[in-house]
Amino acid sequence: MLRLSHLGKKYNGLPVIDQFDLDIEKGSFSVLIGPSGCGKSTLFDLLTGTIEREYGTMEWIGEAVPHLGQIAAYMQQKDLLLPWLSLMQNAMLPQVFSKEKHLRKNKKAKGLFERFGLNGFEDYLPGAVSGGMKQRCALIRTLMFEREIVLLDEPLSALDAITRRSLQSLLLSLQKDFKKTVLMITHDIDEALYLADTVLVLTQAPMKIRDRITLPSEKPRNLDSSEYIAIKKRILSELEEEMQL
Amino acid sequence: MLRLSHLGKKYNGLPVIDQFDLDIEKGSFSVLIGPSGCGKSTLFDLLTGTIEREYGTMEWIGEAVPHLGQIAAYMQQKDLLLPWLSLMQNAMLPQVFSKEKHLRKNKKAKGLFERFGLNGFEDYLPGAVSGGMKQRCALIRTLMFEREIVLLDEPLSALDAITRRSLQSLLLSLQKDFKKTVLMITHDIDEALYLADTVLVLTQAPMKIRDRITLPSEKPRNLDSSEYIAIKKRILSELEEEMQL
Amino acid sequence: VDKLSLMLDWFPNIDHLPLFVAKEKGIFERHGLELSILSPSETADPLKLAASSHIDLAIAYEPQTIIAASSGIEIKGVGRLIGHPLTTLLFIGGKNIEKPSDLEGKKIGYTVPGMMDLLTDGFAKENGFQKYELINVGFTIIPSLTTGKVDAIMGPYKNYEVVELEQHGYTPGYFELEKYGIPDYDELVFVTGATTLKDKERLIRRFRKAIQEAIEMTRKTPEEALEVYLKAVPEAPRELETAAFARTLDLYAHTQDFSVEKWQKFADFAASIGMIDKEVLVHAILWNGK
Amino acid sequence: MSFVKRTVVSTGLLLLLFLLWEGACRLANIPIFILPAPSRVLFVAVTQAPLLAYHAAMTGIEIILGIFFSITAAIPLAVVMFVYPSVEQAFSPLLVASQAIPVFALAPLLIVWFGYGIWSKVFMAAIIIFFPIVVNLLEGLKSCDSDYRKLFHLMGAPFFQSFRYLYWPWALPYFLAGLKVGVSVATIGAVIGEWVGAQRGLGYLMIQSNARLRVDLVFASILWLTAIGIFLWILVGAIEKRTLTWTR
Amino acid sequence: MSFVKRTVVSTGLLLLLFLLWEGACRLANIPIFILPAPSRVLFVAVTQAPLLAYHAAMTGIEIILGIFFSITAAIPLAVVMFVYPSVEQAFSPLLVASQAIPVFALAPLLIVWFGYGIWSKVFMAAIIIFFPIVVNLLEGLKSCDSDYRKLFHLMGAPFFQSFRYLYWPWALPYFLAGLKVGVSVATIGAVIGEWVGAQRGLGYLMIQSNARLRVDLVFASILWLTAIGIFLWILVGAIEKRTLTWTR
Ligand SMILES: Nc1ncnc2c1ncn2[C@@H]1O[C@H](COP(=O)(O)OP(=O)(O)OP(=O)(O)O)[C@@H](O)[C@H]1O
Ligand SMILES: Nc1ncnc2c1ncn2[C@@H]1O[C@H](COP(=O)(O)OP(=O)(O)OP(=O)(O)O)[C@@H](O)[C@H]1O
Ligand SMILES: [Mg+2]
Ligand SMILES: [Mg+2]
Repeated sequence: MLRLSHLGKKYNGLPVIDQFDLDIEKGSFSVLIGPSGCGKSTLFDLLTGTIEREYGTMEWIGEAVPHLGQIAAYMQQKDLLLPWLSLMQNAMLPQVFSKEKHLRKNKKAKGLFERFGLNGFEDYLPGAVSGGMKQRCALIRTLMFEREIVLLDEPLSALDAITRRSLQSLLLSLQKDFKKTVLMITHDIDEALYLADTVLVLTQAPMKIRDRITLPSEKPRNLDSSEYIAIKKRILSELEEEMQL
Repeated sequence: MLRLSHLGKKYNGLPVIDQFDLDIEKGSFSVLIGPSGCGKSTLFDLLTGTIEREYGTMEWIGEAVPHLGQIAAYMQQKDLLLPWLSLMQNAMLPQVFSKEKHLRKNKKAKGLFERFGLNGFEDYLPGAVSGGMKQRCALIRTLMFEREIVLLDEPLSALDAITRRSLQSLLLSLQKDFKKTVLMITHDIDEALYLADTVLVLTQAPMKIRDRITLPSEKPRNLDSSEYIAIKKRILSELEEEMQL
Repeated sequence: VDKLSLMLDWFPNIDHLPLFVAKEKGIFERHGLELSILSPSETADPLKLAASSHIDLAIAYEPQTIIAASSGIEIKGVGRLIGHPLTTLLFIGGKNIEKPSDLEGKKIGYTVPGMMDLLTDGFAKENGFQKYELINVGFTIIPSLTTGKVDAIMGPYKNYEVVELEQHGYTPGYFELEKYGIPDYDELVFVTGATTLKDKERLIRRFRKAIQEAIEMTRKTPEEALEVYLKAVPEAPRELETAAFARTLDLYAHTQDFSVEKWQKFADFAASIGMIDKEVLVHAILWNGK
Repeated sequence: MSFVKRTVVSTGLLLLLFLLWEGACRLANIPIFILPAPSRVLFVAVTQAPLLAYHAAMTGIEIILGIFFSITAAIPLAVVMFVYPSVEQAFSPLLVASQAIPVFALAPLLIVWFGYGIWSKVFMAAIIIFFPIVVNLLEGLKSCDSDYRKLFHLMGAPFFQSFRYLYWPWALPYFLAGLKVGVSVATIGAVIGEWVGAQRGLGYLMIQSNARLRVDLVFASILWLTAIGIFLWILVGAIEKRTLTWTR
Repeated sequence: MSFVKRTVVSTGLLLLLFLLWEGACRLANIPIFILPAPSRVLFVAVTQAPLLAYHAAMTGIEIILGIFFSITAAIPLAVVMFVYPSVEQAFSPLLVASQAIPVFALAPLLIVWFGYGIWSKVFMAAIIIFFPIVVNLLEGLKSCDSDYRKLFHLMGAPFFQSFRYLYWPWALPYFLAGLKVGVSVATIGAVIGEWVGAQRGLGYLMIQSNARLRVDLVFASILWLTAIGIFLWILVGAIEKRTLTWTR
């Protein structure tokens, strides 16, 4: 279990995240939804130690950890591909740094390229592919980490509906097969409802959890059912309220 | 009227855009939808002369033009904010370069910051705001141009549902009030249906127009009506077919 | 054969001709010596390196040697190459400078700060002029003179820059220091470090013999000596060097033995013009083969 | 590492180096007229402070003027070379040549042009400082991302505005790197300039001391010169900190 | 502008400059020992080619070795200074000092350490080349975007790998700018080095010729030296084109 208590971070004296508490079940898929600029990316940065928190504690499986830097794989909102490496080299970076045997991972990367519709582009430099392709490559790189927690910051925002849907199911199956604990930020409520075990609706900065919606465990889901339409409406109206404050 | 004939662009000998024809009504709102990597951004780059086309011609209001560089305002997929200028300075760049009187534009920018939910962040550097805020700032900058055509490459992809909706209506009113010709790329079919006069569904690279859907002129629209749901299904299935080729 | 290394005071020039004659004509060889000749980066280097035993022999100037001795550097003069001052106060002739007092109110350049400027002061005092402007021209001697930026320069050699001026079509004029109240001194001498002298006394003695023989041979067959030199130093321009040689021939030392009296006179003069702070007793630094 | 701790460590390191040098001088018995021990250099640098300060003031002024003029010349030249590649092609051989010319070849010319005053020294220093600044600035301008360039082109930005808002800030870190090199080599530039025609300045003092075999004074001059260099270096570092605020 | 057109324009510009120089020499009647006309320099550079080539070969080798050693030393030093700011603090004064030392202060020491062979010259050249490379590389490393740094930290990249995949490519344009400055100043570096007791080399030839007022030969040597410099400059430019493929 991942437990955050009283997490906090200020920028220029203004709190962006303040007394933030959160419990996440190991092996669950949680999705964070919140207004733009509310502090979601900042939260992930705190979790991974990318920026230092000012106060608060983190526990992972009952043990206090300074941060999740070495436990979690993190896909940031920017793609952060290295412009001098090809897509394949970029995706294989985590493998370069690990001490495990390579062959298996090589195969894994090739498989992912295929499933992500990037086959044929392995040797392209990031500068020579489209925005969506860069995003997919960054996602592959994140999946190449073999870590227990996966943090995804708007991983599919630049993709068309079909590619997005196919990658959503891929994410689902990866999470199920490998029992990863996934935290994902998205602005797409359908996506949240399709993937999440738990949806966390966040407030404006200073960010708090406004609503915590536990979804039924059936997957894949039929989002056209009235149950989900009701939840979608609820999230939308909550967000709307947030924006009006 | 904007008329493109036989436009073409190859990368490494492979055509990305090939014999592309398109007619756009002056003052209309057209939305391009297509698979990731099909060549949408490349098309916009060709239109603005950001990259050189290999063949084809462009006409604007009956006159052949080399490109739309000086006629169109272009918001690229990357935000391209200058890291050393504050959000307000970034947004005011087009004004710095124009020879018109400034006061009015200054007000306009302030108004846009307000409506985009960026008030209070005028003096922040781009490095100190969230992804969605950067995108909004880039959009403001594009709107600060006073040009007849507006090209928008996924302008709202990083925004939450509510902000996105409010900016959508803003875009609509801007287009209506100032009679701009807008071309916009998006992956969000609802967005397309909400905004567009014409939706252009594109094929995989080499990019062609697969379907051209002219929507009823009523705006704002109720997307829950069966008419729109049918159109949405149609677009989805077309995209799906494209992905399977 | 025994090896000796020697560092010149500057790049090889006509003043060093006897060394090349001795080397090429096998005189060193006959004395059981093999001499390697090196050029320095700067005129003060050879003395420093000799004093610290990094080379065996160095060519130095008498004023420099006295300055070194005064500042406690253990250096020994062991032989002579040029027995009189070459340094002159050079000017372009036909411009109303006939006698030293004509320099009153003129701009006088000098080559080496800390030495030639003091020498100029001494020269002025001896010759009774007071007002003049001193300018450090470094080694841009001919350009400074010919463009009229200075009226005269202290430091050029009478067998060298004088000839160069002539070759560029100017009439040179110069005052020889020893004729205008500055004590006579040995322009170029061989020096060595005190410890080197102890260790290699025998070799150095042989070196003195050899160099004197070479000087004599040069005097006897000057044309041949010049040819030997020009062959050994191919970059030397023939015309200039030939003209310079004619003026140098008489100046090569007639004996390797130092005149303690002459040296002491110059050392006292150096102290009087402030070139050295501590007085020097020259017999302690001169070695005449005993 | 905190600032204080870092300073302590770095001071310790420096001290260690000086001790090694001192030890080497004493143990290997290196004579003072070849390499004076640091203690000796320090002693002279302090006891002769008035003399050194007198000369350093002159050299300092030359350096400042040299830096000023070379920046003034470097920025427009780099910009012109950037805008017109043919000018770059024509001038880069000359620039490289300017680095290959030793003082003595230039000295007569400098004297004819500038006389013996301060300007020949300033020119000499400027020539040396100029080069790293031009090269770095040019490289910096060239490194400007093409997406941004196109954006400015699309915005119809006139060149001066593009320069001000895009190219200059973009090339600034390069420019400052060049300036760091420049202010450091400015020291030797001024010294070299002073070998001809100077009556005052650390370079003058150095040759004078060298001719009189006062090598400790030569090194004390180097110490003072280094102090000027380090001062300017730190200054550029401070400018860097103040202007490149967006990089962190 | 096409490559051909650019070359024509730049050649024209260069020719114009030479004509101006030639004209100035002739009209103002500048004596040959102050500034030889370019026609004269060219004439000597060609007719004395064997002599010049003989000396240039030596200088060329010194330059190459100097560049080699300074790169070899600069990269690790810059990296260590980057990783340990205290080392940077301790060493940057020394670096600045290294640029403030005139040859004559160093020459005796170099002779004591390295003797009269090629190594004292190589060392002198290396000291001069070294500096811009270290400074630029360090600035380049420091300019590395913190988002990427954090990414590598999160990926658990060991330092060597981070260096190879992130820092080095990031700093490469800076390094190459420094190298461009370096190879150009290498020419004067080797020349200055040759003042330390050389028997051969363009620097040696230059002082010799200068002392003998063969100023045309001095300038012919400078011309040859410049040719070496430009060759290296173009080489670095070509390396830049080949390695920085991702910047366009
Ligand atoms: N370096 C910084 N200095 C000051 N304020 C900052 C800095 N970084 C982030 N902020 C502020 O923190 C807030 C939250 O930013 P964050 O990137 O976490 O938002 P977000 O929820 O990820 O938004 P989005 O959905 O748009 O990506 C923003 O208001 C932003 O201005
Ligand atoms: N410089 C380049 N060199 C080679 N191929 C390129 C280059 N730029 C783009 N391409 C190729 O052109 C194709 C179209 O790219 P483009 O950016 O136009 O896609 P897009 O439709 O905007 O996709 P997305 O929705 O992901 O942004 C891609 O397959 C890409 O690999
Ligand atoms: Mg974010
Ligand atoms: Mg795109």
